[in-house]
Amino acid sequence: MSAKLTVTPSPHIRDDLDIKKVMYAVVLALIPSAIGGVYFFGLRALVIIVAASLAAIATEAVCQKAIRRPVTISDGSALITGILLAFNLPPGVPYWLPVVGSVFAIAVAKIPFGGLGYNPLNPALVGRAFLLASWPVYMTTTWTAPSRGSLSGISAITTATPLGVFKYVRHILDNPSVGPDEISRANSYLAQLYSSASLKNLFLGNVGGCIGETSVILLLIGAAYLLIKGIICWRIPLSYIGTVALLTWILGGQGLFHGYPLFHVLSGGLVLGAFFMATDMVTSPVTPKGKIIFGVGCGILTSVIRLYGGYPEGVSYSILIMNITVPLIDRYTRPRKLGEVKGS
Amino acid sequence: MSAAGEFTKGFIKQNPVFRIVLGLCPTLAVTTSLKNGIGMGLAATFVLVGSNVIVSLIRKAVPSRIRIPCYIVVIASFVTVVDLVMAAYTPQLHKNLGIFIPLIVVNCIILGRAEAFASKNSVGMSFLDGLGMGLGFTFALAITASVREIIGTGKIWDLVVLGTKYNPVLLAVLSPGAFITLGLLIGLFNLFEVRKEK
Amino acid sequence: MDVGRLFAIAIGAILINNFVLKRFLGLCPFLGVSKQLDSALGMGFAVIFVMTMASIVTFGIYHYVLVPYHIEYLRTIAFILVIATLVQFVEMVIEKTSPGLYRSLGIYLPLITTNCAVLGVAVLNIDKTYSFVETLVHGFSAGIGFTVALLLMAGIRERLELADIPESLRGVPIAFIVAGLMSIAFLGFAGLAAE
Amino acid sequence: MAKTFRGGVHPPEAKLTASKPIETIAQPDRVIIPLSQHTGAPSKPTVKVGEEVLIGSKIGEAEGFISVPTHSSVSGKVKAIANYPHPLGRPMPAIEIENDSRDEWIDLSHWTDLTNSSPDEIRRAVREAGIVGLGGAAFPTHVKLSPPEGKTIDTVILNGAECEPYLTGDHRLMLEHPDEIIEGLRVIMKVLGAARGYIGIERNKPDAIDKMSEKVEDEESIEVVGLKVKYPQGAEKQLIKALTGREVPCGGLPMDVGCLVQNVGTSYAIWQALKLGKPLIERVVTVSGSAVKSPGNYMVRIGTTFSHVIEQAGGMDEGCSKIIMGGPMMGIAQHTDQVPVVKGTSGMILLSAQDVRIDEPGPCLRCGKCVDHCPMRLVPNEIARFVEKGRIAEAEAYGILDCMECGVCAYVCPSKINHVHLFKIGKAEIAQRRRKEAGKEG
Amino acid sequence: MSGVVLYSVISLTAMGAAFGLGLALAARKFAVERDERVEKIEAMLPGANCGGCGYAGCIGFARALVEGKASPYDCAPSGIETANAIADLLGLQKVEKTPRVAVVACRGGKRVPTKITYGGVRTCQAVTLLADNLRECPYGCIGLGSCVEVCPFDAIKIIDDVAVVEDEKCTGCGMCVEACPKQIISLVPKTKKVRIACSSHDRGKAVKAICDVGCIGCGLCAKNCPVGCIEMQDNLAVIDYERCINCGICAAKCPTKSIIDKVSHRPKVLIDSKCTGCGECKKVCKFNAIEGEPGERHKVILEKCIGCGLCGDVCPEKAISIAGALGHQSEN
Repeated sequence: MSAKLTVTPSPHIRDDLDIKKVMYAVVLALIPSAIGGVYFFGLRALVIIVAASLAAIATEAVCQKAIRRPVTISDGSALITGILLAFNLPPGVPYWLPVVGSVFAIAVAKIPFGGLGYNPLNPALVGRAFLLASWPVYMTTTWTAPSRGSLSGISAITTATPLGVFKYVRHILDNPSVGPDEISRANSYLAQLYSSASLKNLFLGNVGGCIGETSVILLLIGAAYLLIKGIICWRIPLSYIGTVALLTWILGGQGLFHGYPLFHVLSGGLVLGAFFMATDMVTSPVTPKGKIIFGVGCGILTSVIRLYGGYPEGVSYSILIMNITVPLIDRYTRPRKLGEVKGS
Repeated sequence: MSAAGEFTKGFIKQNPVFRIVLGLCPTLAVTTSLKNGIGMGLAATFVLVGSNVIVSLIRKAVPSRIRIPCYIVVIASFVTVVDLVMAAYTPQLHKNLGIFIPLIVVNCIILGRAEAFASKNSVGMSFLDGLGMGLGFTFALAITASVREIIGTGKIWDLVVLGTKYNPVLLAVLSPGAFITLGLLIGLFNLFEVRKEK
Repeated sequence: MDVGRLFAIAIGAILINNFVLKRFLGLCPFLGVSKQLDSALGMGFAVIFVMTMASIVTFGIYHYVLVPYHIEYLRTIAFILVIATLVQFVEMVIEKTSPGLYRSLGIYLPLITTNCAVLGVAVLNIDKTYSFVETLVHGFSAGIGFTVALLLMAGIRERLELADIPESLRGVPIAFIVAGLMSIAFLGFAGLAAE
Repeated sequence: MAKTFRGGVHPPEAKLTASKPIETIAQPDRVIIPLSQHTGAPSKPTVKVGEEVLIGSKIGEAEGFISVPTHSSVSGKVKAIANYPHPLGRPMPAIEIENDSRDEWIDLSHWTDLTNSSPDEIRRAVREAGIVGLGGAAFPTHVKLSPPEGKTIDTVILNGAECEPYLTGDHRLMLEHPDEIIEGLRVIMKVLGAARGYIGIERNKPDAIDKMSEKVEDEESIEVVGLKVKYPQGAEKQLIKALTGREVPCGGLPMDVGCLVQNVGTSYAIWQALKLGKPLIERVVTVSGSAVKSPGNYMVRIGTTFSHVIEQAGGMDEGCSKIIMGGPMMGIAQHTDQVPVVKGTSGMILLSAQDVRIDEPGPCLRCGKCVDHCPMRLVPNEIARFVEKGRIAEAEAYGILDCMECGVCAYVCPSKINHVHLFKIGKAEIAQRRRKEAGKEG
Repeated sequence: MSGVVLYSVISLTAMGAAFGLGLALAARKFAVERDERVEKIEAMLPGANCGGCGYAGCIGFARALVEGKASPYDCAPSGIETANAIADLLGLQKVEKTPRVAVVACRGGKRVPTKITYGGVRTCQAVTLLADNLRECPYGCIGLGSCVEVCPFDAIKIIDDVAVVEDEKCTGCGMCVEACPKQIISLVPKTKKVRIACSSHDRGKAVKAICDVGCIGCGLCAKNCPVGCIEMQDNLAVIDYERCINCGICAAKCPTKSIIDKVSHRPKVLIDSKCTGCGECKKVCKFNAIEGEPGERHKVILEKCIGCGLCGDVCPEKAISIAGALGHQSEN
């Protein structure tokens, strides 16, 4: 025997999938929506995506150098954070905003915890929440209409996103003191929002909104790829979207069971959040049961914020709040071991 | 330790906020502006000095079993004085600090110094300890408040420092900003400590 | 009595104006006892209990002793006396009657005296001119809010024990950053229920 | 749907040698027979240096109930009794015998068929023949055949799943010796008074399923069941779950749910011992992998060094950089080819350098793949982390002792974390702690 | 106004009195005994929480002490004074105990060729579970620092792939002894500076083939030991540290330097005027370093004396001293 034998623990064969492949598969899955974003909102969207991504990667490199750790920007996780943050920004924000958001996301929500794998909250969402809290004006008023449509997806309104319109309508209908004119106008808005033309626009992405969240079809293409590759599993997205559908059906209208769930599922950042952010491995539960609880929790919070909260959209906050509960969920949903007798 | 040492230790080496990590509630709550921070710090310093002196005076007279309630009563009295004085002379500051003035009573620093230092040391030393710790606390509040005020509003003490074009990071003066700023500041303090040891 | 208002008070104290994450009350125990989930649970229950009790008792003292004699300015001294006594009394009772409970819960009781959340809730009750029932609800919800934050924090910190945190951030600094991030997330509850 | 359990993975099967009949290889010049080839106490040497022995001579006596005797696999002279490299990693006591190549057996002319004798006699004979589980764990078979008072076993399962990639020894044995294997099963069932017998075979061996089914066509009590092709289908608890739906309780044994699992090879060995009186001195070894010249299934005498076996299989490629005893999922990487074949050696996998990777473990992404695939339904990522941080008590609370080290978690892990190694460390530490505590009390 | 003051005083006094009285009653009713000694002892202990005593940290040890389950001398880092003080507090008998340090019996490390390419978890225990050792020597230090990990005092370092203990920092708590899977670390009296630095039981030839600082079992040390405290056990020299006198002859004789002599400088023996010339010292000296006629004051040949101090032990007149005493004499 010439060379030294290699001794490693079993197993001696391993699955092909590694960290980089996982991360770049997610990046790949986001590309259709990125292209869609550029198509709908112009080159501005591209600049924002690139700026956020570069800032995230650079921040990670600088921080890791500063704390004297190996620089791991090639694993692709910072890139994902950058892209997702950009996806969650209105297309009209000033260009420095995504950069500041990415810096905060990486430097505060990721590196202090030891980098990839240890951050308790999704960095991209922390970045977005930080921007929303710091510069609410930019984050809530810089919407742009898509290249071939109106901001709300219906021709009558050009001043608000679909969920913004919904919030307004709900506000009117909940206030009996407003005049009958207002009420009838609100009702007509609602009818238009729920019309098939509006739903089609929502599905294709021909509405106003954050850069990466509008086109459901493009998001689903990416999601399907990840599901097939086994990188995400159906539990979180399905329970999340299902819960939102159920709750908005029950509570979303005037009186119980008068809501219109399809509108809520297609609008806002729900599909983006459910498939790409709630499923973030690091910040979601590992147990099968836990994933469902997590999804349901996100769904409840999103519905509650949309219907009763101070914001028109609640996806990012819901996921962030549920992120915090993940350690507890994991702890109390450990699967029953094979042969374990419950209660013993 | 020398008298000077008792006085200065509170600034860096045993800074109540950054090193011993006590008295955090007001540190976070009132540091939205330098004014508030210093106001709070001085109020706490007054209580700290006063209670330290009194506790040191009565340290031999009080049976050990009931010493804590006694100390608390002493502290609470000083707090009440501060509360009333501030309400009369600096009503705006009193309003800004709000609930945190009565809460000086339960600030761990004050009871902590009474228990750990004043109950064992002479009046003079206790006075210096209280003053040093109080000013150290004020110092910490001032730093935290400056950072938050500058980042969060672009101003300090109503003075525009970052130019009119600066888009203030509102988060810094909101509650999350308080936690994160203080966390990073303590981390920075630790970092210097670690580097110094090496 | 307006149930909606009570609900709003409860939601406010637990979520929107969470005692720890928004009002910065009770931070010392929040940082001190959140290293392990089990002790966090014990502390949480103790705080809920003491906060509710303290709300009730201070309400009585204030409205039936201090107000009639126009000595409201004594409330700080009176309240802190009440709380200190209450805590010590509860501690003694538990230690004697239930050693098991004392071992798991009693050790946190002395910490509560200096928990500014307890005095805070008492003072807030007065400042907000709550009625007795509102006081009760507010005290109880504030305790729940504290416990929720404490438990979530403990869960995360248990996980962080296993993480690779840079040396200078270990311990208190990283706990603060977590609290900050939690606080950011809790911003999502803003506007949920108007008080 | 083929019967199976929840969890598991399907690694590339790589059954290169499935169509290669079992060949007997040339005898080695010497054998090194370790005294510890089974779970339990090592046997005690009964021969002295210089003594002449025959094939089947007892050279080591069992020490205690959970132990079996050791037999010579060649005829010749005892050369030394000393520490030799052992496939488990540490040098261990073994008997080296120089082969005189006369190939002379002990006298078996008066042997009478024992397959119909009393259960006690059968148990004794199985023990005397040194038979242990040949699937890999090498647990003494007579112990399994002796359930304690109060435990009844109604179901005997023959394990022909052979779910490890590469390995084909059991597959070939089923094709070439079906009658003997089934006869062995009947004996086991009779000893235990079990009414039901299953032979579980993965669906990727249709020829073996056909052959065995054909042989038991007329028997009502024995059934051949095709199993889903999934690793670890052949693990005891998973096999029982798949075939009977019963769950062996945590920390318990198959007998707790009235089951007994034996490898098909063991059944064959039992038949040989009872019918012919032959102790366990040889076994089928699959030699396979990218770095062996002619992969195949070989009948190998216990104690033959790996290097000799490999030489007989055409030798290894220049670039061989890993030798695994057993399958690639649970097998043990060897640091030398001078280790002997032992009773638990089901295969030798030789891998060339391009197939051998040393992955730097990355941070756990908490992707949950290990949790999804763990056949014991544990939370491997958490347990591994606990061990890494020295928090053994928590690892125990999370069920580290229920882990069977099947390697599924590490196989699927995108971060390439060495779960199995960490679990071994954790278990070793728990064992050490328990010993220490026992010592303190005693 | 005076009413307010009056009410304040009255109400506060009343409240104070009521609460005080209530608490006093409650204290009597709910009295529970506590042991203050635990706190006191905990304050005396070093607080390293090293676990060397086998209890859960210093507080656990303090409890065990009060309950009589442990001895103060079980705490190695405490040092003899602290242990005695605790023994005083608990009214226990004081025990003299010599401080000990951990010694790694291997100097191999990088000198020994590696056996395998290793790709598992990087701790010593992990290696032993897979392949016994990374290097050819089955007995030697693995060098992945499991001892370094557990040392609460930062007293062990891995230098050139072998563990090295810093005597000054080591407290003899024994954590490393437990942690080492090769069991090559042992506790040796701190005063014993001449130590075996190999654990190999292999034959000389096998050792020589892989390690140039391994014990080859030649036995020269045992033959030359003036007090006969070295014994060859299974091809390895073993020093009986109780009897060793730090003379360092073995280290000087060892052909492979597998015995190390950490005595920094060896003083010479002085014979003073109390000498009666009995000749006992001359008889016992292994180095023929003492000369003199019977009945006359003897002299030390400084070039030959190695400062072993054997003569001092036998001198009936106590006329022999060692400058800068070390070794066995310094103990008494």
